Amino acid sequence: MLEITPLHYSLLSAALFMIGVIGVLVRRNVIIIFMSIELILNAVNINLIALSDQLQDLAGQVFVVFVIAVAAAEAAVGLGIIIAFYRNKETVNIDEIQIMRW
Amino acid sequence: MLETIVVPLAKIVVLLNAVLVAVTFLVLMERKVIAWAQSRLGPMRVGPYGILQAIADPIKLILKEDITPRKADKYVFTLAPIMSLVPALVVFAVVPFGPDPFYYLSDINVGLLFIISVTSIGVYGIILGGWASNSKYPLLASLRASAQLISYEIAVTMTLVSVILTTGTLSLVGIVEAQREGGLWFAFVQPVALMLVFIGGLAETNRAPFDLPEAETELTGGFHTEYSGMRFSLFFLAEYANMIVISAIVVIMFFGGWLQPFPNVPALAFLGFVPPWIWFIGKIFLFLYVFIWIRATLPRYRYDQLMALGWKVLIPVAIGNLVVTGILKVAL
Amino acid sequence: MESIWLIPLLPGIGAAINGLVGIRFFGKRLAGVLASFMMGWALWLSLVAFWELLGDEDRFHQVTVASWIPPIPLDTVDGIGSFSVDWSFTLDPLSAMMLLIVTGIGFLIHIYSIGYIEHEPRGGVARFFCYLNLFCFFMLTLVLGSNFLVMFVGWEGVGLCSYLLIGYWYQKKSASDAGKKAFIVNRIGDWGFVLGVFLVFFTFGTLDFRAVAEAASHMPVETAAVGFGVISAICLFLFIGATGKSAQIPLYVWLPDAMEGPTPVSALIHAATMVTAGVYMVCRNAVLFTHAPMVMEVVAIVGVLTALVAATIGLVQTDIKRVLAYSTVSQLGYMFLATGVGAFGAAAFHLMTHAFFKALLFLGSGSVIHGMNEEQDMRRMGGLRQYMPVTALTMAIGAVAIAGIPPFSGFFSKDEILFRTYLHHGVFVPDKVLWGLGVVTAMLTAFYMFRLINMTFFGAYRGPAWGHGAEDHGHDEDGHGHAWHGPHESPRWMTIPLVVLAVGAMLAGFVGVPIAFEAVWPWTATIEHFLHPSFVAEGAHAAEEAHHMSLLGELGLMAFSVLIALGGIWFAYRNYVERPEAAERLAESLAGPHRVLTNKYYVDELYDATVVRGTMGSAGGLWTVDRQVVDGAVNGTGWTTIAASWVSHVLDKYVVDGLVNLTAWLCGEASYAFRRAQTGLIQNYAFVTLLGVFAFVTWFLVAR
Amino acid sequence: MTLEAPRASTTQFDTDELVINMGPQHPSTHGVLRVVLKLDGERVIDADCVIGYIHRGIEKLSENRDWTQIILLTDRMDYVAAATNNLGYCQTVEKLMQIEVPRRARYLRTVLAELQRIASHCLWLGTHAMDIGAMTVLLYAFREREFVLDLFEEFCGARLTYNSMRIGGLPLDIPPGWDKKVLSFCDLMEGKLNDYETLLTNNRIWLKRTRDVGVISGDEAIGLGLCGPPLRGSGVPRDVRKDEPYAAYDELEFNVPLGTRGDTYDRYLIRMDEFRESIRLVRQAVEGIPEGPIMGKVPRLIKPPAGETYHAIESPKGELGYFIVSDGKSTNPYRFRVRPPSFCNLQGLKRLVTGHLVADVVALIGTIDIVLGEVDR
Amino acid sequence: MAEAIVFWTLAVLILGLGIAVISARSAVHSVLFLVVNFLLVAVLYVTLNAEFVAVIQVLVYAGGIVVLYLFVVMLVNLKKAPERYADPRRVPWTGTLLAGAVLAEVIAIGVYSTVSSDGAAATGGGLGADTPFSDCGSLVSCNTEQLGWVLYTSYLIPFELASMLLLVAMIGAIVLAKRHL
Repeated sequence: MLEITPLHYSLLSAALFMIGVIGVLVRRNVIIIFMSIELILNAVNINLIALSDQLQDLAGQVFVVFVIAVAAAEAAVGLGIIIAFYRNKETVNIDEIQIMRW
Repeated sequence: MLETIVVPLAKIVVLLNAVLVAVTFLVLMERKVIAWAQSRLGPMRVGPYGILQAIADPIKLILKEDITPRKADKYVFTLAPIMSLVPALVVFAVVPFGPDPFYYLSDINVGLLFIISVTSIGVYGIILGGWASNSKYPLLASLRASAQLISYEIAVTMTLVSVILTTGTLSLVGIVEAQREGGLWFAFVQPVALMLVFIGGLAETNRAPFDLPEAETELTGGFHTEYSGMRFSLFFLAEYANMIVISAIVVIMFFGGWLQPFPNVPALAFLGFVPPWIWFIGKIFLFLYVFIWIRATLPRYRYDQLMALGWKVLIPVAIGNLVVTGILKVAL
Repeated sequence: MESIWLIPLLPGIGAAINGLVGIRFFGKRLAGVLASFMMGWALWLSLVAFWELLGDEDRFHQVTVASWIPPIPLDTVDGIGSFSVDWSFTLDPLSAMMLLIVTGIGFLIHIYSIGYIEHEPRGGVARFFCYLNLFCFFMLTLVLGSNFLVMFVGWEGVGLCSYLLIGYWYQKKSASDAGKKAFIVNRIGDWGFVLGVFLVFFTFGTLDFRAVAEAASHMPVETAAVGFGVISAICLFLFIGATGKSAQIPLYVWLPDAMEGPTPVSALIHAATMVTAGVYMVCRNAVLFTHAPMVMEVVAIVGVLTALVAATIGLVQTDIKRVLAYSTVSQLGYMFLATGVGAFGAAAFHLMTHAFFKALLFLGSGSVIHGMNEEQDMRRMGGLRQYMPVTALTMAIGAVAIAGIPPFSGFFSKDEILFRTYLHHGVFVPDKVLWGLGVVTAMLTAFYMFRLINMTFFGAYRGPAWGHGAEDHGHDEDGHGHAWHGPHESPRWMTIPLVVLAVGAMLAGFVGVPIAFEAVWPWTATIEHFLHPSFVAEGAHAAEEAHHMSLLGELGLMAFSVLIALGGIWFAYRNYVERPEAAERLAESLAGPHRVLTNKYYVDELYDATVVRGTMGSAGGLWTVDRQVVDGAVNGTGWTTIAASWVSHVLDKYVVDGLVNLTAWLCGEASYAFRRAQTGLIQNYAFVTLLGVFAFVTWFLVAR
Repeated sequence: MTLEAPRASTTQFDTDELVINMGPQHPSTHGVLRVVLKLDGERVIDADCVIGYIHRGIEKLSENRDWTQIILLTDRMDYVAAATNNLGYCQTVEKLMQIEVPRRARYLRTVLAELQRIASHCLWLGTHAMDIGAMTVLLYAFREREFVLDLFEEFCGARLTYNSMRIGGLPLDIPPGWDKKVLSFCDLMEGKLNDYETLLTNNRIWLKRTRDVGVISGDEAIGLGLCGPPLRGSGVPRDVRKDEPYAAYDELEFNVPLGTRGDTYDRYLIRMDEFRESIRLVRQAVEGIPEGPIMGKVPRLIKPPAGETYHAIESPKGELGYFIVSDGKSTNPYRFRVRPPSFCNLQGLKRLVTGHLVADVVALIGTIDIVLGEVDR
Repeated sequence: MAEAIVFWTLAVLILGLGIAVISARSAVHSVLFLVVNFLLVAVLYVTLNAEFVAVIQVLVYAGGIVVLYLFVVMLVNLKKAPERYADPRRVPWTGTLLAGAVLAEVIAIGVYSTVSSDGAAATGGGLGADTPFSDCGSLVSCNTEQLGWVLYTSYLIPFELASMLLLVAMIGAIVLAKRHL
């Protein structure tokens, strides 16, 4: 318990990841689902940073930078879609966004 | 124990108190300076020449009834002023008041980025304050304010990058040291950057002529319309603390921080008898004076003009400045 | 000398500033002063470079600024060669001389233009100076370029600028037409030039002038006995290019029309610099040309014919600028005559003196036109001497110089050409015929130049009246808002360049005093000695051909040509000053030839009838073929296709569609069973993904 | 801004209209004006002015007051320009009764009217600049307005509601030395005007906020019935002082400044020029005050003959007209009607603000220079 | 010791706030929890000697992306509760259970690998390798400059691609969100 190994960080990351996954599965508000995805990305980042420190390799930090860039892009486009959708349908409930099946 | 906990704690206490007291007197200074500009006297009743007004104002604000609108989101409503003030104060953790470690709390190697990132948190206070009030005008004003802050933050950050490019360090102490070694304040090396940061700073602190978020003749008080008493005074404190922060950034980046003017000119060495922290604070107050002076002089921009200025003028100029700096850096 | 690349760049920068910023924002004076300043700076650098060159033993300096085309393998006659081109500039005596001419005269003309162009609208002024500077940029690139391709950049660039400047008043149809004409005619020449360049690379594997000359000097001279070889072909192609740029037969027709442009442009581009580019190019490739004597002969013949034809046309023209234009064509003919007889030095020398006096004459005519409120017809002038004394005096100096009266500059250069022609032994043409034609041309030159001077400055004033109640001559249409108060001297901006150029026209000849005067003037043939290194290959030893003749004979020739010139002058004086009516009587008595000459030998009509009509006619024919045959075939195909497709349609509709529909129907029926899996709920899909993860992790856990 | 978007129907997806109330308690509506703005984002697509918050029934009240008492009521209409209101009323009654006003009185009336114009324009300048955010000008302009009020106080004893004229002349002659003070005020005011212009005229932000904002063409301005500076700003040369001279204006020299573009900046420039013209008029009038009586021959009992008349003057805000009907029998008017310039100019607000941003609305309310006391009466 | 205290405190707070994010009723509260969560993650990065990334996390995530979320939450300010309608076919609780199961398995794998692998090097630096964390001053840690070098040399092309991605996203977002193009 007292000595913190990379495993601790990895498990923390896994737990946070699963919280994000649960958020994605459970919530119906699209915006909160997006936030859950951000949580997932953060979980991955924790893992990357911890292992970067462990392996003394900067690649991990570099990847975190890229993940943040991707997250920014994803948020911009995703939220743009939400706004556009909301203008037309006046809802952000994901269960009401299903007319494109079949 | 003494070195790691007691001394820093003492410094923190001193610093926070100093900042908060400085803010109260800054308000008095603003009232006085504007009054003189408008051929008035300003506050004269409380204490000699109204000096104690600086004490009376906070006391009044603290003692006032703290009203929470019934339909407001209570937690967020309470949290917003705190989220606004805390970043403004946290920034002072890396502001160096003098050359020795005695004068600052910490000198981290990403100091400038730290300041930029922490101030970017301050926008939450404004948005949440406007939203939690559950009222039209504050919400409009808060959206405006946050759009304004984010827009000008881009320009300011880009400009600061060009300064970082000339120094090669993100540490604030390092930046000042670079100016001492160069013998020249960066105001002379990067005059365009200075103008950009200063204008951007005016906009980021919501000061005239960019005081749209609180344009009382247009949106009746801006995002803190529904606030009163202590919570309002926290917003108030945050705004003035931010002014001090911006002044401090400008002074550190462009006016040599605690350095005396032209530190390498032997003929001016006699200026060294003034302690560095006095130089620093003096310069900060000079800039605060300029802030107030501008407020007394200029009309206000319209919102679209303000955004156009930010996006169509400041950001392109900042990028241009960055490119030119980069080219010169490589070429020289 | 390291910074010679700056010389073309400076006017280039000026052009960029004037073009990008000036047209919108600059005042008239600012645009002009900026452009002139850039030219002045370039002139200063040129002078410095020239001074340094004089101190250089090699008389050769090459600066490579950057690589342009990286090495590319390309076929040559010797197998695969490496095609690479650098942005490199050469300073040698020839280019140095051209450099001084271009920057010096260019600078003066820029200054002159400030005065000339001041009545234009503001943006127009900046546009004008932008073009003018751009022209200087390209011209200097052309002059300094050390290989064919860099020269070609300048070559095309000056063509472009010439087009832009001729069409400067683009609202005027005649101006824009003239610009297009110049551009198109030049393209024909460029075709030859480009072919020449291709052939040069194919033959020598390089495009660098010095390397080409070096290689060519080791090849045999292609005399008539050897036959028409590759060097002759190269030279012929290059010469076609030169005829286009330098307005020689048969491509000279654009130059007179180019006079639609502003007069400073005519002076700079169409008299002093651009049109001499062809001569310069031939001189630059002197080694190649000396290896192709037959082509040299062609050059000489074309040159002398051009000189004669243009001079005869010039006799009867009444437009002051057209006279000068034909005179330019004629003088260029002289230059080609000189190159054709192998006197490259004389050609370059005449190029230089011509630049002085022809620029002077053009600027003088510009001053006259300016003073006469845009009047160009000499019949409406006369007696202007008293109104514009400076112009009259300087133009007279120019006319004397071009007529070849000693000691003015034209005498020395023209005499040198005639002398060398006299000594020349032709391949096809009998000896002395070229010389004879040259002498006739010299006389005609003297005559028409003094006809111009006399009609313009002497005699009675024949122009429109001015002042109150003056007859309106339609001059108000030209958009100059100011009232005309009669002929007047031009402003300082314009007269000072005139004076400077007049001094040049007087004195420039002294750098090339003939050897015959050795006794009285010790510094003979300076310029030829100076230029000589440019005309021989590097390795070749500098063996100057000795052109010896008895001193008396040489002096006799000179005296003869001077007499001829004086004869022309006298004739002009008799006809246009003493008895003005004599000229008309002469014209009436020779009505036929006069009409032919007035119509410029009907060359334009000829070209129109053959080339233009031919092109149009063939285009019409092709169009007819296209419409009847090709379209017919297409339409026929179309009908066939429609018929075939109907058959196909029936087949498609019942057989193919039937199959497809059946498949689709089967799929549709089957999908009812499966479509329940598609809930449209993204979270269910995510759940399935998670299921996969679960399976994978379980497998991982169990398998480990 | 999707706040409380009232939706007409679900088929219209893209309309995000927001209705907000500006006023009646808003710092920059110059009183109790309420403007109902319909916004598309920040752009105004419609505006309705709701007025009447301080309606006091002055017109009806006047029908039950005798002719002299009405002067008091006119003070309360445009309360920042009371003297011109008095002037207009008195001249209308004089016209009805065909009373000759002595020349000295006419000159003094001119002085008072023009001083009043300076005071009114000072108030306009201060508040207009304040609306656009230039707070210092407000205090400067009010400082100078105080000097005018001092002059009025010395003349008639009141600082706001002067009651300074009488039918047939003036109640009092000027105190000794008053004219000197007026002249010295004129000198002072000229210097101060340069101060204002230094702060505003060439200020980039001021230009950005006013240039091309609220452009209205001359024809349109006439069509909307605008008057005064908003009309002249669009280049229509209409000034009652010039066109139908009254008081002493036909004997004095002055220019009528005109705008070219018809935008807010032009209206600003015109008013700044009017300051100067007023100073010029005051100087001329004070220097030319003739000797003589200050009251004409007025019957003891004012009872105009039966008839009706309309008379207009150029108040600081525009054309101020009075329409009065007398039945010739009673001692009070049969019908009393005012054509207030503020009210007429306010009708142009909807046209001016449509298509502009919310922030421009305050600039435009400022530029038409209304006083709600006059609008509502 | 101190490290353990910091880690466990942070871990508990991060997980707690994560749960708060996904369970908060109001989207605004959710955003607030998310911000605080990100700030704490940034602190975690600092303890892992990645100051630069920590600051970037605050600047970009907390100061930029989440503000965007807040904006959208406010623009999409619904009068009716956004989650009122639930499709009967959705499987939230099964999903939650499954996610929990996966987490349990992962933990099991981690613990198992720690126990079983003595020579951690064999598995390529296995997770349980008991090498203590290095101090500041080594090649990797504390070095913004180093990160810059790596980013602009080895990872230059990915870096440029990321910038292109951001540009494309920016244009896309503008096109999507603008009402009238």
